[in-house]
Amino acid sequence: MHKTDGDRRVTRYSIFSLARNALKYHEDWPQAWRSPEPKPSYDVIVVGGGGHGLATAYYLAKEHGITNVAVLEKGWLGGGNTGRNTTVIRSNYLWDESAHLYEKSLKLYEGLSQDLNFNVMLSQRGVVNLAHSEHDMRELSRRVHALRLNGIDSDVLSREEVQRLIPILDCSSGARFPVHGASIQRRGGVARHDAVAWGFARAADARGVDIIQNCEVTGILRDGGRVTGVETTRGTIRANKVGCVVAGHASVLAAMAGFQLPIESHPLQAMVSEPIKPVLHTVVMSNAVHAYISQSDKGELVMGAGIDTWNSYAQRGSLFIVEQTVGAVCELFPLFGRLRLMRSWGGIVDVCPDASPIISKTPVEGLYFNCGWGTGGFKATPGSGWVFAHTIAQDRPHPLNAAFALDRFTSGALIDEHGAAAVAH
Amino acid sequence: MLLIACPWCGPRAELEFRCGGQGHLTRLTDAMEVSDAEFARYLYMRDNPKGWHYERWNHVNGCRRWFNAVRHTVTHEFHATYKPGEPKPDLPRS
Amino acid sequence: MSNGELRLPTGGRIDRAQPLRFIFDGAGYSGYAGDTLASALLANGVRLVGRSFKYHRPRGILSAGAEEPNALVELGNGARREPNLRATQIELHDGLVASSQNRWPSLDLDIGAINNLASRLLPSGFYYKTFMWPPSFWHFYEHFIRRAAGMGRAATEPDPDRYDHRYEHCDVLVVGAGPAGIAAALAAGRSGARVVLCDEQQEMGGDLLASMALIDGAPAADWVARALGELGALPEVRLLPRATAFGYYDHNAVAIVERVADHLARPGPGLPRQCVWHVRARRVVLATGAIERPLVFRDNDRPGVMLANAARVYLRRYAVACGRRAVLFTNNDAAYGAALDLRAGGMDIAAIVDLRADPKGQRTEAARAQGLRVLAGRAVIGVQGSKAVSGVEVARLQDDASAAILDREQIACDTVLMSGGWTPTIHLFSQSGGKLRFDTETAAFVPDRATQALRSAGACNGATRLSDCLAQGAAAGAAAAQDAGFAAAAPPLPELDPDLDEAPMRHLWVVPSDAPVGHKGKHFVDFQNDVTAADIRLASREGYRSVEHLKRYTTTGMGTDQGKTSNVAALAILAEATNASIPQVGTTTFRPPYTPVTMGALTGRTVGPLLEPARWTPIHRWHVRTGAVFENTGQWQRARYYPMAGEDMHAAVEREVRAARNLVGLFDASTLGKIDVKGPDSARFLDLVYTNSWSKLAIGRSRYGLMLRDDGYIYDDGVTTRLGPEHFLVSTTSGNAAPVLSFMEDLLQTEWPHLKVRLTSVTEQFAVVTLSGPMARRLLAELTRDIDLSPQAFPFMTLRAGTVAGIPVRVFRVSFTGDLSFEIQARASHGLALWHACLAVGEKYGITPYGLEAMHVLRAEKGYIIVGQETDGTATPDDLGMGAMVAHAKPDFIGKRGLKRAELLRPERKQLVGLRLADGEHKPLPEGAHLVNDPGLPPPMPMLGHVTSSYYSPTVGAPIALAMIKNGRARMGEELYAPLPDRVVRARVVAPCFFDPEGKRLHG
Amino acid sequence: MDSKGMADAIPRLGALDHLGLAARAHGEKGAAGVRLAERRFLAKLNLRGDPNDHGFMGAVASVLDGFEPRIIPNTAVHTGRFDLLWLGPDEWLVVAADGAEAELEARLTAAVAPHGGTVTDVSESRTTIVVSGPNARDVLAKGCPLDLHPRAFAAGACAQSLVAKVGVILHRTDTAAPGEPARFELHALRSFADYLWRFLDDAGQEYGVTVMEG
Ligand SMILES: Cc1cc2nc3c(=O)[nH]c(=O)nc-3n(C[C@H](O)[C@H](O)[C@H](O)COP(=O)(O)OP(=O)(O)OC[C@H]3O[C@@H](n4cnc5c(N)ncnc54)[C@H](O)[C@@H]3O)c2cc1C
Ligand SMILES: NC(=O)c1ccc[n+]([C@@H]2O[C@H](COP(=O)([O-])OP(=O)(O)OC[C@H]3O[C@@H](n4cnc5c(N)ncnc54)[C@H](O)[C@@H]3O)[C@@H](O)[C@H]2O)c1
Ligand SMILES: Cc1cc2nc3c(=O)[nH]c(=O)nc-3n(C[C@H](O)[C@H](O)[C@H](O)COP(=O)(O)O)c2cc1C
Ligand SMILES: [Zn+2]
Repeated sequence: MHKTDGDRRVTRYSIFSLARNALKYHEDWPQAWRSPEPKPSYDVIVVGGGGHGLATAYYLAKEHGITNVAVLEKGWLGGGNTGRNTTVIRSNYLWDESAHLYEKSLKLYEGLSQDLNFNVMLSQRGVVNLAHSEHDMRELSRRVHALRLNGIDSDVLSREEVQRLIPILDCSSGARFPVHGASIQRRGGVARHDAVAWGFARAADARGVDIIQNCEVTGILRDGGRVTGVETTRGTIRANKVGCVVAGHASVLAAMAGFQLPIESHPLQAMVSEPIKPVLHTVVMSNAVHAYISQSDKGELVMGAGIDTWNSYAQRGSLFIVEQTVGAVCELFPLFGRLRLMRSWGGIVDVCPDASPIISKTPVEGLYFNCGWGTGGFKATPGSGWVFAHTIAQDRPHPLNAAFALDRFTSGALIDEHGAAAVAH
Repeated sequence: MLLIACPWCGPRAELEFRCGGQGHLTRLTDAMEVSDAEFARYLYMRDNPKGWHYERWNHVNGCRRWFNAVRHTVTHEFHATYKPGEPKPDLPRS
Repeated sequence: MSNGELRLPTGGRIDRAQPLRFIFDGAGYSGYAGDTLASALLANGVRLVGRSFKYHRPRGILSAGAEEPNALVELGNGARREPNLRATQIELHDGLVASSQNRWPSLDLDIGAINNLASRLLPSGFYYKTFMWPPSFWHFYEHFIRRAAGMGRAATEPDPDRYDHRYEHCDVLVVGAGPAGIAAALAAGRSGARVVLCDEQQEMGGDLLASMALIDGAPAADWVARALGELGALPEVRLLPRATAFGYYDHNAVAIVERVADHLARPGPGLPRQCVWHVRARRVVLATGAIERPLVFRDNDRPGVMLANAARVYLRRYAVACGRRAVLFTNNDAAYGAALDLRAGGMDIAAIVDLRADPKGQRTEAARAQGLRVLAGRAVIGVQGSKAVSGVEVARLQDDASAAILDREQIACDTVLMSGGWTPTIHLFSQSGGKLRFDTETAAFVPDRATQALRSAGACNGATRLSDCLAQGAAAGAAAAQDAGFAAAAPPLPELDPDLDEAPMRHLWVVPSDAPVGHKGKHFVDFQNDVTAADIRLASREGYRSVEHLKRYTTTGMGTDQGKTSNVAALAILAEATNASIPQVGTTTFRPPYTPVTMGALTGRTVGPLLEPARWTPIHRWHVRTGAVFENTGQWQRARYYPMAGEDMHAAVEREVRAARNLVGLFDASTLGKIDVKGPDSARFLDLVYTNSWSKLAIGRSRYGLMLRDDGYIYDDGVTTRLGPEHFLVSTTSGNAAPVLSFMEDLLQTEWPHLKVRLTSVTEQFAVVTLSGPMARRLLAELTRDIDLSPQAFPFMTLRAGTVAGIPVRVFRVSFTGDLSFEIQARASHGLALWHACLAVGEKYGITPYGLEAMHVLRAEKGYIIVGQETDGTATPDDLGMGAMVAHAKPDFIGKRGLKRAELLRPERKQLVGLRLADGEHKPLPEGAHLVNDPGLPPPMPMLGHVTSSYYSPTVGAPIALAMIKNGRARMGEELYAPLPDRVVRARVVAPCFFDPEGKRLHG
Repeated sequence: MDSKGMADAIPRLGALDHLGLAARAHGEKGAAGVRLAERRFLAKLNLRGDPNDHGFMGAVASVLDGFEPRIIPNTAVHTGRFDLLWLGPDEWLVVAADGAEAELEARLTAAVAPHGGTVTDVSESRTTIVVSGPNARDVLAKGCPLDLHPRAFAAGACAQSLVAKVGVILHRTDTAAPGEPARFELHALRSFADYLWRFLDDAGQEYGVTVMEG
């Protein structure tokens, strides 16, 4: 049952292996991933051990047969935005380019637990976007119509249907921002964020990828216009292809390679209430009242906010954003007033002017960037890794990410998703 | 919850302000002559340092004046706030 | 045990003159004013108060404060039900109703306890390893997992209580009112500085309230009372009891939640339930004390196992014995003091089990001298009893502390008091960005370098002795006040008992038992989340070795107590398992809130009607009286339509549109943004911000303008009028009034400071009433004598000043309906009078007020765009057929360069067109519907564009629509299809103007 | 536009008239900790000009009883007839009695225009809510992030800030004479006045609220 490969031992996870290990007091489980010393060189270096970086490495190995890959992570894997996001997954984006990319990701999510042999607890409980005005309804309807023609499930709900679906939501007409209706993507939902990182890490490791934590990239080595490797806190590591997937730190890495990105880093906060017995069974978002919320399988309400307007690399933000978010949640769900906030935290998000990502070659040959996911890239994790692996392996974008190249800022062909991205998620 | 010293009104709560992003950017006067790439740099490429940052703020809920600031993007410490037109202060060491 | 049995006859700080009744799990009990729910339950002999999260193990009260992980209860009923409150922090009041949670059917008999039996199958992270097959079944499994989720239950109705926020500024904020905090506040307060002293407990004094120490020869509590008396009398000192500092933010902003009325059975009128104080302090002194640590031994979670110091607190403050016969289990000296206190209070101390082989020192000696049985070099290797402790098993430790099976001894007891050392309460320090240092001696993280203007003093700073706490507090308080500019001095130390010396502790992070850890019974580290020592070792074995991975994989420290009692032990066990030191392992991040804060308090007063200002026009009153249906547009509430009896929206809108087309309509246009532009460079400035030219606009004339962003896309539009050579009145869309002004100010202040232009918002200075329709002129003529309304004297796009109905006004001949229109601008306070005057005179002309909806239909019939509806931030003037409005010859204007980019010049861009539906289609297309060439294709279908506006047009007698369609202007006459969920609609592309394309009506 | 003459006979609607404050108003102060009043229709002019230009400063003084605009931020001048509030480095608010705006605007404009100054009538844009009483500061602290302690916000101080979700120009108008309670005038945009009033009224309940004549 144990597959051994050097110091790599993999046990397939299942109810049977769990029971078998229970008999041994769980003292025989192997490591989920190794912690190898970095080799002097690799075929591909992926900088950033968040979900996107790990997925990139996994798909490089799985889809392109490139296994001599290192993922370099300055801290602990999954400790960036992957470990601090509110886990909302959906593909209901307005423009065709985004809809197709996020839908690819959602499809991958739908088989991910089995593919990775790690339960990422994808819970397709539905994502509801509330409309509080005629203008909201119009925007939402435009998006739903486009999605349907793109073959992505999406429906408009009337106020009555919303109320039936979410009985504790205040749908009364007396509300300051009364609910007019909503859109719903029933295949949307949440997944366990840490499990996504860990699952990709374990599966990538099993295919031979070296995951190297506590290894910060401090310089990008170039020879003429070509990348040749990276400088790290654990020494120089060579590679002719380097993919940077460092979310909030994208500009820092770009500066190391000598160029600028159309990106600014902002704190984005999220928070959880104390755990309570389940009362909310869908994900609810409201751009106008400005908050979104779901209830985790452990019972906490997971709530998300907007960004602080200033640039920051500190994973913290201002209290009034938390207060504003909590206030919005209480406005939508007035019976939550007596619940209590248990923890709030922040991440550093990389925001593009058009609220769409960059998955692109760069001015430096062999150097690729995948960034700009801002407030909403968790849902894209598998898809982003999948297209980025393709981009790196083939040195050209996959049709799904061709439109997300850096040159769109020069041509002006931006993919403005502010409406669909709206209140950060 | 920053405390921001408006160069005119003095220290005030963050609530009264809005951040306007990178400071000391000036509109291209020769915009029509520059290439698309240069124009894109002006429109979209931004300093986004991990450390001291020259940026601009507007005292929207106060005197409505725009001003410049040097703030650290990790500690959030303000090194200086100053009026438009005043020279860029040197960055503190560290 | 019968009621009240464990309450001592005398002593404590409770008010025996005020007995209180309360209910727990349906049974009635009594307590006293000054009790917490926990002390009252203990006094009544109630031990079992809850069930644990995962295994549903019986749990009792562990602590006496904010760190409590076990004793979580639900308070109240219905709308006021509040889950997960710590019994140790609930102040008792008469009639209080509490119940246990996470158990079914009852606390005593809980079916969920099955999980405890199956616990071998439920180690940390088990869910990641299973429930994967068949793939579609996770939803099914999740259903059951969710059933087990959560602890307490949410209320069932909206929270009826009010909450508050408050801003506070001070020179020195002192958090924590133990000896250190009080000394700090005294030192600072005496200097005249503005001081705030807050403490989360109902009574200030901290540890001194339970202390046997003498200060100045009197009980410590007397010193507290005197100090508080002095502080209370200082005018610039504010004392905030029941106030938890829960967050330390940037630039010395500290958030405090005050429980204003929770302890009152009947709160006074107008009193908020809780208030969040936003304190901005020039200096902060943290004096938050320390939390005692449990020891990790087998079945250390049984009801009756408590922290030693908590037992002392219950005894001294509440006059409650936590049990009759206790075994103390310790690794340090402090427990000896507690043991003596407890014995003095009447508890039977069966033994002190000390992990240290040879404890020496004054405290130990004193205990021995008083005849206490000290079992040195031994450990409690297991606890007997399940719903209550019945005894312990004690054994001598091997030298290497492996398995302990020597000299086993059973000791009967009903209480086990553990003392594993102290963890300084560094949460706020750490939140502030302060760096920590690990002190090996006490195995604790203590403050090292602060990064904000703060100081730590007392036990939170690693001090253990009272003298040190007082001295540090006084010094910190004085220094803080000095920093804030006051002449402060640290007061001299009061007279204290001589300090006792203390012997070193012994750190044994997992106390062995007679079987390998994890094989028999459970060694709990995190009581609330049911994390055991075995779980931590498993996680590290599986590679979750970063402390952050450990936390997330096992959920250690992720409960409502945020690991206050478990943190250090978890780190230490991980460190051992990974052969690292504790500082190498590091701590997880401390985050706000320090203890959970109600969402109501965080929201504050701005809920419901105060959530957001509702802005009304000066004519709003009339709309309300007339029964208008309103629409929220941003903060504005605007009349959408005015239904008459029996009318639905469609009928009302149709009537309003017909009246405005055929007779005369009346519209409240007051919300449009208005910016007064003055100064010699005004025209130059407008030339720069608009695409069109203004320099040659004659005085008294108006022009429609388009404003772009730098990237070339449309930002705003509106009519601007020249009022004088150096004076313009700009109008903006309602929603953009403030942003446009700010955009213009930005340019003026930072890009073109040399331009002499001044901008002032006058949006609210004026009410605007629009008369539109063929009868408008005749009607208006009746109301004005001083304005010549003839088309020759007052042509389209001009302005006249004068009076209407005696009201001084400006009249603009502009139109957004495509009909003859007059926009009348009056001072805001005259708006309603003007409206009434128009209505009165207009009656004979069939005047009909029309709302936003009819206005939309009217303008769509004419093909006028609305920014934000036809445009979405990606439209250029040319896309909208307004290319002619761009004065390319101007040397510069905002957006000029942007327009020249490839994407904006691309053929095939979406362009504004009109749509007419196939004959027989009476229902307008839904706005947002997309159009395709071939509806027969499978998705993803190539889409051509979407409907931006769509209405039934009474004027045309059919549905009309505006749409943005790829290459639309080249498609005139083409048939396109809108595939809707239930049908496909055929539409023909037409020019985007359905009414009076020549503009006869407009100019007439 | 001339607001004089015939217009005097036209009924005017104040920003808070729908609240029926006049009917609720008490002459006596009672035990309430917070007193609220609306001062309707005060004349308010936005004045802009260069404070370094003596000509401009002198021109203003020539119209405003000999007082120059303050150049010290966050302070106001009270001339007896006019209040002159600092709003920004080249911007002030002139407050005068109801009806004074037209004439004042004309006179001020005539005086300052040659020196590049401008005047804009904003009388109708804002109304004025007066908060006074022993708990005036407490009730404001529930919504206003400014430090209103007498050490930080002395008599005569003025500032622009927020109260709850409303932008206000805040002016402390008491003289700090012994025994005289604090008094603040809040100039708020007309359409926000209802919200501001309701907020203050609601937040003041804890101390008791009396409505006063404006
Ligand atoms: C509060 C919050 C809520 C969110 N909610 C949602 C949501 O509900 N739904 C959704 O879809 N998205 C959400 N997001 C966004 C989402 O989390 C991110 O887009 C996504 O996780 C990005 O993944 P990543 O792997 O690119 O980045 P990360 O997970 O941040 O990984 C980047 C990694 O790069 C490492 N790194 C940085 N610099 C270096 C260096 N020099 N050397 C080595 N390593 C380096 C970092 O340590 C980090 O681990 C949210 C984000 C936040 C902060
Ligand atoms: N080894 C030790 O550290 C140790 C052991 C036993 C007793 N003591 C004794 O404990 C005392 C320590 O004095 P001290 O003044 O440092 O601490 P303290 O425990 O006496 O007082 C701390 C106070 O801070 C309050 N507090 C904590 N966090 C708070 C927050 N976030 N917001 C508001 N209030 C908060 C607590 O309610 C408490 O009243 C001394 O008497 C000392 O001898 C120390
Ligand atoms: C979806 C989600 C759920 C969370 N649930 C909890 C929780 O139940 N308890 C808790 O203490 N923290 C919870 N957290 C927050 C983490 O403790 C932590 O704050 C977050 O991952 C950011 O890391 P940091 O605070 O260490 O910087 C949750 C985080 C996420 C993203
Ligand atoms: Zn200012």
